[in-house]
Amino acid sequence: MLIENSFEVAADPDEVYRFLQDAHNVAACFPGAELTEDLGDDAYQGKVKIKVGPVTAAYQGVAKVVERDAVARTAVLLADGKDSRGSGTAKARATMRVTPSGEGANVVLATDLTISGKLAQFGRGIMADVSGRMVGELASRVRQRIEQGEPAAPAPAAASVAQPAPTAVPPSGEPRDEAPPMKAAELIRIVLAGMLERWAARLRAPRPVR
Amino acid sequence: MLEQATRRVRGTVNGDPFDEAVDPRLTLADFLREKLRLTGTHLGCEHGVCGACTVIVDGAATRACLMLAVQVDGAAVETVEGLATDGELAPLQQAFKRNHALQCGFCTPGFLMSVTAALREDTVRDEAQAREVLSGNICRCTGYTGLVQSVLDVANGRSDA
Amino acid sequence: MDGPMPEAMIGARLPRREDQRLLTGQGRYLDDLDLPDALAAAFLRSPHAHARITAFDASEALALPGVVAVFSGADLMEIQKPLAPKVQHPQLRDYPRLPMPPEELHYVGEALAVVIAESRYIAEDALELIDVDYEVLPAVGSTAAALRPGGPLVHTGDESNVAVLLTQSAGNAAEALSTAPHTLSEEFFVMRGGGHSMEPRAVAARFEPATGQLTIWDTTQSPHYARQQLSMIYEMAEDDLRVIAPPDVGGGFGPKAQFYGEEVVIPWVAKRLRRAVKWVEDRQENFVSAMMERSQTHQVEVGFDADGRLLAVKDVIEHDQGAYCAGLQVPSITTSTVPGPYKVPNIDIELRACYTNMVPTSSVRGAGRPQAVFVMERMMDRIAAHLGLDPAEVRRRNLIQADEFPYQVGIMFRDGSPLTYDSGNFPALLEGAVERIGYDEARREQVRLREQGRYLGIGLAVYVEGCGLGPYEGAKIRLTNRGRLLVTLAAAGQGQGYETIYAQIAADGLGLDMAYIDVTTGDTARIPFGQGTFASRITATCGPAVFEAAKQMRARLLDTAAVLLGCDVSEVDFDGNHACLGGDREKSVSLQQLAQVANIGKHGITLPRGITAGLETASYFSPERAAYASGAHAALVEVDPETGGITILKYVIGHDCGTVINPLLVDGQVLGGFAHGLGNAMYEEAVYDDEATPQATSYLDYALVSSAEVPPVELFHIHSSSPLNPLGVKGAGEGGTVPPPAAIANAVEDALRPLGARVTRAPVTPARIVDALLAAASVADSVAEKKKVS
Amino acid sequence: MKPARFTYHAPRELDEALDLLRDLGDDAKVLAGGQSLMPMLNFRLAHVEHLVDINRIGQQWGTPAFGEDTITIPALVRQRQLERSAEAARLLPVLTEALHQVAHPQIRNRGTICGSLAHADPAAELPSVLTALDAKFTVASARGVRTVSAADFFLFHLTTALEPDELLLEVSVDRPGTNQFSAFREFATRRGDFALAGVAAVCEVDDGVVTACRIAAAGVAPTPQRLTDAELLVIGQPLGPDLGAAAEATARAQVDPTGDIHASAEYRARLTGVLVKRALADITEKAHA
Repeated sequence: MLIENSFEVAADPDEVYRFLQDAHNVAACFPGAELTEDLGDDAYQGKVKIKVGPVTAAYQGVAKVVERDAVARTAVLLADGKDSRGSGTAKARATMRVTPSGEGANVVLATDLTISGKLAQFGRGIMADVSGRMVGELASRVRQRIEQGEPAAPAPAAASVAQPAPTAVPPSGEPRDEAPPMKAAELIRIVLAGMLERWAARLRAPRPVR
Repeated sequence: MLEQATRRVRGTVNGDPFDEAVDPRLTLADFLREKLRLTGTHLGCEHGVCGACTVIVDGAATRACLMLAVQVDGAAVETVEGLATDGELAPLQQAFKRNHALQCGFCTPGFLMSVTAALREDTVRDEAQAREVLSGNICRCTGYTGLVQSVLDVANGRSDA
Repeated sequence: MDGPMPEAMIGARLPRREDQRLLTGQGRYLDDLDLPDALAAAFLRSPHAHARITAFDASEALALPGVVAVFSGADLMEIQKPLAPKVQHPQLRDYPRLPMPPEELHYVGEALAVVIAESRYIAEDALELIDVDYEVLPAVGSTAAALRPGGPLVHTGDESNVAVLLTQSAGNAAEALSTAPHTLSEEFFVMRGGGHSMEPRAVAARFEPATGQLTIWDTTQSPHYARQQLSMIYEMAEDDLRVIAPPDVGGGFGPKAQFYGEEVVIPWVAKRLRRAVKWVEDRQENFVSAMMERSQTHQVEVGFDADGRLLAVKDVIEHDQGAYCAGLQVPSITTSTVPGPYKVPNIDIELRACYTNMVPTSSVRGAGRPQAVFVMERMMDRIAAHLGLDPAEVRRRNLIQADEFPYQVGIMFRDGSPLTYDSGNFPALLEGAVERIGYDEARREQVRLREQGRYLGIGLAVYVEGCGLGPYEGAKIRLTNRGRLLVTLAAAGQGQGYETIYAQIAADGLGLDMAYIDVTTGDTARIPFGQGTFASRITATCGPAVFEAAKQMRARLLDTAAVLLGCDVSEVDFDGNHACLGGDREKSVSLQQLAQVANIGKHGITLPRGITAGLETASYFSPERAAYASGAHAALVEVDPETGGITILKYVIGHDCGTVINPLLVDGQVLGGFAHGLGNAMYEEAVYDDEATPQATSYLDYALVSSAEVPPVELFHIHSSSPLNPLGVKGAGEGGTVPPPAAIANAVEDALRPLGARVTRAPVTPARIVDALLAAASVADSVAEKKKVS
Repeated sequence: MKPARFTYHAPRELDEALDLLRDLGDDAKVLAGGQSLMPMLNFRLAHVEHLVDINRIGQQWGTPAFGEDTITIPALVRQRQLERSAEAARLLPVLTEALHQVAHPQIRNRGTICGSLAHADPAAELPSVLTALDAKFTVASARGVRTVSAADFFLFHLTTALEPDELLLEVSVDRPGTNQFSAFREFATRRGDFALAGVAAVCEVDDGVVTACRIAAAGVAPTPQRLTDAELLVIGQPLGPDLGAAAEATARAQVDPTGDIHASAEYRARLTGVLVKRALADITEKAHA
């Protein structure tokens, strides 16, 4: 399934490209992703957890930039993983293209997402919606990170044990709701630090049960 | 069977008490079939659509594949094995036979239990209602004609051959 | 010698003997059999439509408590032998179908490993712990993709995806089409659909080391076929293999007539482990691994004169074989079914059967016929519309007449004989259906309702169904030591009521009451030879065999009784379970006594003079060629153009299967077949996406009809006896399934004719109806153009 | 198709259930009627560490309350129970009409209203009906109780505002006045199937004029979708065929469904419009009766 997203970024196109051609930066923006190991050669091992209600799938695999063209400012990231319960695989091939746009840059993110196995065998279009939201969120996170001017996220030490990808947690202090369609974060529910606290604040005058 | 902590389940099936220790994940259908060896309850889809596993739990027609055995603790379960008395077929069973409402017979217990529960709840007046009563079970063999007639026969108290 | 019979049982409307146990939960389906300490099996299945296994690690699964063994395909190389296609052709490019491929997998759902565990729950736990690495390969998700030049290959290293190219022809269709006053062409597509017996497949096996015998319980429709295959693969004597189709099998419908890798793996594993092993397919597996059918694309062209008389039919058929060729029966039946009940002087049918990365196809109730009938009957309606004639009238003008039998169509049937219709009365079927549907009044009502913006449609479909295929089927009858007649069939039933029907036939052959007759089926240890239940063949092959064996047994019984009674055989007849002299019960011998004398005997004592030992008879019937059942369906529907919803207002079925053994059961077969056909007409779609991933893998996405969807049917019969067997019978199991897609599609297009919607695909669903209406609205001009050209 | 292992809990009190959910968090899943969850467990699409079966938390959670101001449906009210309630049929016909079309009686015997809402399948009937009824979702956890509106409750396919430690304790709607008329329309391929689209409409009608209106669609978005454009168009207008036709076009334009193997996006959008028209016609008929 090919899903295209494009967005404007108030940043220098070359800066944007530099950010995008680093596999770690982009892979870490994938919703529910955790990078677990730097394999070197700009390849990272990681996990992606998809959770739609009670339906869960956890994919383990490798993300790697497989093509780069600094002149055309395009890069292709390939992320390929298999379900930890052996019931399928997920593969994302994200083609990123940066073009100058006014003062800033335009990014086109074309993601070809292929999921096989049980999750892919639904006739109802749930996975199409899920895929669309996942890729949409990937795009919004990429944009968010670029706009925050963050350099490439620090790569985890090689062979380190799983740590939540830095980008999976919104920078502290930033209200979650301000990020572009961040309701999406609820959807593929990433474990967000501080979520409970926020909820507690939103609770209306709690009353005891019975 | 090597399983995790079992739970005790007590209740009745067709009036007979049972008292068994079960794995919590064991479905009611597998419990009836494997633990109690009441194999008349069949598994056709295990996702609640075909209705072959329908049994009556505390008076309500229920998919035995969508209930856990631990959930019938304290319940009265009725299965197809309990419909006939001393080898004498119940009127619904007789109607099924008379009207050729079964072929391979695999779905039949589910139909019998669904209709038995439905006829206890409501009267069926016409063909449309009979079809409604039957619509939660799938039969691949008969085309439903004999089933519809059987429901109407029993609803109207007809029992001639 | 045949004395006056009691009441004839053939033709009697009797309830079934099987019902008592099935109604009380005492049926014995495979999963109900008591196999003490049997282990449970679960198969690991490919999540990919096309992939190579690059690594396989079951260590974690094996470490799980309760797991007894895990075998990958590579662990069972001794049984990795190709499962032969059931129907072959010299030109078939067969690609070996291995029981559990060790290297390359070719469809989602193909088994690559099996777990044996203490319970199915644990076995499924273990499946999740097996670690497999796959190299995913490009997959083929349609016949169009398969035939596209330069596209991916279904089997790596193969030269193309074509399985076989075949042609059937009569006359000169090309020339006839080029000179015909009118021609019309269209492309039709019929969707994949499954058998969906309510009981999925199952196999259990137990090995007896003491005797070296392997006993296999199998839900198969063809136990003898399974034994033959296993005997070759295992390199075991057939007598050391006993294949039993349990007394109760929860539906077959074709997929269970095929032979699968699981049937090879389970008994072998039971033998290796020296433990009973049972595998019961669950519905999730059934959706991706039981064979399917139907999927075909037809490019058809018809030539006809100004009166609507057919001059030529040309049809190019793309048939989806799936990942392997399990047999060519389906496409070959399609090729010979296209002309149907019509006189077609010039026929040219081209078959392109190709491989795809989907579960293999084989026969499903109807077996290649619904597709052909859909195409031909849709074109009959198109001819009528083109010429402004009534669709019923166009059919009348083309039907083979009742006095034209035997009728040679000019092409070959799949049994290897020239397609020759044995008997029938197609005009009577059509007129009966037309009259009962209230055709003329419905046409008037159609006009009236159109003025109110309501859309009524009438659909007709007439068909001929080759059935009763060879090579043979057999039966044995034995007087048991307890004085009962035991009829033993090789055929295995799946709900057809064999225990009743064959007792009826035997009763007439024996001249004995059914009460003394038992029937047993489907066990290779009880009868040496058999073919199986498929292709609506059993009544027409096994029926005559039972009848003949029964007549022989009658003669043997009466001969024996005459000797014991000291009279001429002509003076003896049965009264109840006694053979009586001159109708006198006082001067009689019981069946039990006959068994005592001729079968049990007295150890070491010479038989009475004139008694022949062993009261057992056997008969095998081999039909000279296929018989042809036929029928006509008529549907009256209303279509809601806003939702695309179809309401069936009335449905009539005219059916002709020759002599009827038990009308109650024949009606059941026809009406059940109709419900399946209605599913193919309106609901069932085994959708695969472009990557060949199945999209309808549960009953939430694959809709089987319930009582709410199936309308009441008015069913009538005519009886054109077949001259090809002594009972005059033909097959009845599939006829109901064959024409509904055609009848419904015809009715829907008829209803929407003023709006120009065209139905070219089965099933016809609400969404596609609305899509067709939108397309018609937007391309009204080009449709008009097309009409002008043709 | 056997469920994977889980630890089973059958609390006898609500507080016990909430404590369990607090302690187990994301590893727990609530089991009510189980008619959606059990198939997912059987398919092994869902894996849960802990199953918290709330069926034994007490009778009081199994009885609907038809109060003077509010109608409350607690967690263990079965669908079949409410379907057969004469009071529900009189007060909330849209709900009764929808319940008749939820799967089959055998499923409704066990399935709960709240369970279906918490499962949040956007193609299911009840989420759209309770959205059109502007229901309040009372959500409990060991931390306390909060109320969530329908608009905030449904977030995506199978995803709600419920936190892992929370339970949908009850759903409530305002007791309708005599001027409220409602209707549910859906079109499914087969009896009992998920609808290709469904529409729940609730109108207040005074002197033949619609004074308030809520319309929610099922099966055309990742959540039940309020058809606000159609609502605005309808409010202030007299009921009648013209209104239906206008609402049809508006509704069709507002939805942006996903196409799938059952129906194209275009079809679903059109169908939504048709169903809005028909639901309004039902309401017109009821209002004139």
